[in-house]
Amino acid sequence: MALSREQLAQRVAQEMKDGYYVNLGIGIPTLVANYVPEGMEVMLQSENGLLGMGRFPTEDELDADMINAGKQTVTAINGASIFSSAESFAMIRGGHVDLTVLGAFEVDVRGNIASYMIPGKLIKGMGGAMDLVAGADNIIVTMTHASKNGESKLLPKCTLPLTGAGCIKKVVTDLAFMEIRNGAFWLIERAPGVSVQEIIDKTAGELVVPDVVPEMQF
Amino acid sequence: MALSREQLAQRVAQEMKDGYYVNLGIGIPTLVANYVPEGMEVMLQSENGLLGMGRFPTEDELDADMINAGKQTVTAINGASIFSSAESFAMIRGGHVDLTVLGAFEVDVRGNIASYMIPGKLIKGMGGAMDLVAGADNIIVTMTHASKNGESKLLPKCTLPLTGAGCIKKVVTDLAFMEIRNGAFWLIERAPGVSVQEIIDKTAGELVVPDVVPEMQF
Amino acid sequence: MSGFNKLVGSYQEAMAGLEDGMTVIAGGFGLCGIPENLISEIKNKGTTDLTFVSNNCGVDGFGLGVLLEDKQIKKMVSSYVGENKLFEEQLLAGELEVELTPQGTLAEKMRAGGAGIPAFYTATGYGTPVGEGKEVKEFNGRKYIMEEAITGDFAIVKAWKADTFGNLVYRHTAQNFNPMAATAGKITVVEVEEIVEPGELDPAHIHTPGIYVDRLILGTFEKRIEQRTITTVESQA
Amino acid sequence: MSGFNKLVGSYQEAMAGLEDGMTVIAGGFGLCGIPENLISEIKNKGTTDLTFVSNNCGVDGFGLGVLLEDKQIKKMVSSYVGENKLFEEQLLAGELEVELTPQGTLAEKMRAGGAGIPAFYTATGYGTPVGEGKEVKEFNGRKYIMEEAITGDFAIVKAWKADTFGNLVYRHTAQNFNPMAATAGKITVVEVEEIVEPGELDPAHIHTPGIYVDRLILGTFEKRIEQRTITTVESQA
Repeated sequence: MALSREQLAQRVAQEMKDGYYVNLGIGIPTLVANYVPEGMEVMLQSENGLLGMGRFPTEDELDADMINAGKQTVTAINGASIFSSAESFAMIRGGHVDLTVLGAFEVDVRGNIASYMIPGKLIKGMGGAMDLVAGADNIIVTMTHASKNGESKLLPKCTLPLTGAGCIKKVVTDLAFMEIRNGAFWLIERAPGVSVQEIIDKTAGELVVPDVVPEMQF
Repeated sequence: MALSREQLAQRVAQEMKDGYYVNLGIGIPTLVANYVPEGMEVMLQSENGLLGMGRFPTEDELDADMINAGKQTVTAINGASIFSSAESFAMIRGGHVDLTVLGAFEVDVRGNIASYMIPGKLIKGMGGAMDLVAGADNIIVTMTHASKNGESKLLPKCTLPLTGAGCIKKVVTDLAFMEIRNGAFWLIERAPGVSVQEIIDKTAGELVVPDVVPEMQF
Repeated sequence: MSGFNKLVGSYQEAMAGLEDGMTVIAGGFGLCGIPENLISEIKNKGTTDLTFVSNNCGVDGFGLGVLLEDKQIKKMVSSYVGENKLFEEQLLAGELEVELTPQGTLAEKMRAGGAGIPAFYTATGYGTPVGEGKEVKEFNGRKYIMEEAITGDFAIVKAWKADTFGNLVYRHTAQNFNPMAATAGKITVVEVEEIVEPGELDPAHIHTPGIYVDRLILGTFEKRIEQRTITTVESQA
Repeated sequence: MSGFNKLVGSYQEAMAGLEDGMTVIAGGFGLCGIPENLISEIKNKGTTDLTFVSNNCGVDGFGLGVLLEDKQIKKMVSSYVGENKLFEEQLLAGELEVELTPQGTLAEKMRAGGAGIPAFYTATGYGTPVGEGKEVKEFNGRKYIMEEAITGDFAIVKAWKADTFGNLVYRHTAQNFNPMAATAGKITVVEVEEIVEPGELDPAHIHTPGIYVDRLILGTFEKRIEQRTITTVESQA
């Protein structure tokens, strides 16, 4: 069965390591923070200018001057630092963030990602996504494997305007965990109960399937 | 009579305006701080990372962590700020310092300045001088008009490696105050008791001399 | 002798000299740390054909959004403009121009503008619509695009505390784009919540040295919250 | 679980992995804010053929100057190297290479290295020996040269206080080149005068966020003064 949003976040969280500085995008990526493995510490970077983002505030703690990149009110953990957006993106662009998790509309076999613009619909803007995908070495894209009407989001070539070129190496969808190498998606794990055939059917880009595809473990 | 070092500094100080942020180089320029006209406030920038440099410390105030760009122990005034050298040169390069005063070996009619290197002798380095002359709109060069053996330092073309190209507009020497425009030195004032002829004799680059050359007023 | 006292007496004085067609760089991220009252003053003043450089364009009825009501904005240079119906309408009607700029590139373009760096290279946007028409150069086997600096006729900034010399301290994440904006205006105008005497702020804690600040005014702020997210006692347990 | 605790137990551990031929970026200006003990450790370790990127090269017998004694430095990238006889001797004997870099350009090259900006343009050095062989580009009628970023295999940094996460605060003008150096090392090693628990430093007062710091060690410092200039009671009067 396809993963729930929570399971997706949980699988992504398994890619974290102790001591990782992590930037989580809006949506499913934000949920990843709830599934940091026991005994492991990670620190959340928010690109508006906060390293060490904490939980949402209580009513008493609520402060308009304390928000994250999603414009949500947040708190800071002990040991946090707060800085300008130029410093924040120096950190991101300079490759100091260990892991970036973000959503996408499309990903292709060359590691291209499209996530910010659907021509014809309104252009909202890329925010920090272009900097994040250009700056991070270790990026995980999370999304549904196919759109609601069944169209694959894992393509031979992205059709939408790109957020970044050749920068994506790992994709976790509701059906599978894949790596992108040598111009193909490499199937690494499948969601529990999901058949390899379903993944093949819903992957438009070239998919390399090993003899054995283990199920994700939770 | 040629100006003393103190008089030179005093004449340069007359070019300051209330509210100026000023960077003073090592040597005579440093002395300028002693002659800020009465009732006028200027703030000294030191390029290692201090805005609002104060006097030297007393024995009790002495602190190895509090130095100026000449590596001298100093204090900070009330309202000072301390920052990194990158921020300091952002300030300088970005043209936010109102006046820069520095010494030179040679200046020429194109506004070129040579101040950091005498080939054959040891190369000590340019420190912040190249950034200062490139970043400031308003630069005053202070130096003796001629070397000890009488060679003019105001040339048709600098002979030494340049610190900056086409950036000097004002020169105050022990003999004269000159502006550089249209490929010539323009004689504005002469030191008290110094003849126009002496200035002409000691200026190798083209010198434009008006009918009347007033003496400097102190 | 005014010396280094940057205080002005009114918001009119704070924005004096702003003219139609000028470029204004504004601090703030979303509705956090925005110069609310300086924006209101621009609305009152009625200046038009303005280009704004700001990460966002506020929301309908607050922040830079209020300047859309009388079509005072000709062009926005922003990374994200999706919180605003009027913006959408004017954009689709061709009444408003938008130059989408990645957030980090935007921050760096402002910093570069203030720091005398006319252009820099970044991998951000290479191979995307942002990179189109821009010079590409390879360094260590990777391709980068050249991005040029931004400066403004005015910069409008919101800080928390200032001394009268214009030394600024920002509060929490209301810092965001404000420090870079402050460096990049020909005239930098700052509104703050508290003004103290020189010497009261620790020189090591100043985020923006006063050299960047031309005019300073004391304001009161609504500080509207865009996404009010709360931990309840139950959810904490 | 080590998590974000950056503390190491010894200077040997702090500089572990430094090898002959590597590039080291060092904070400090003159003898102010220099990583004294990390430099001593490099001397003890005997690593050679090193390239140092540092505004100065210390003095005879102190700071980076001590690494000249056993000819451990192959090349210096500095803005000013005039305080050092041994340096002069080795330079004239062709035993030492020097790349003179304007002070502001040097600071910006370090920052660029840490910030993922491979190159930037500056007017500094155009038309001088520094500009020779460098790409020239015109912006708004003025000519600028392209300067490339600097990164190091190691960065060695001196801060005042740190928390165990590696968040750093510098003291007075001992800040100087240290914040940029901290961002530009593949491995950044920091020595400090005091270590506190996370939460004890105000998040808004941190000069270098811990993300840049790999190793942290508590040291004791001589803090030698290069130019001891004093106001006496008489001169004050």
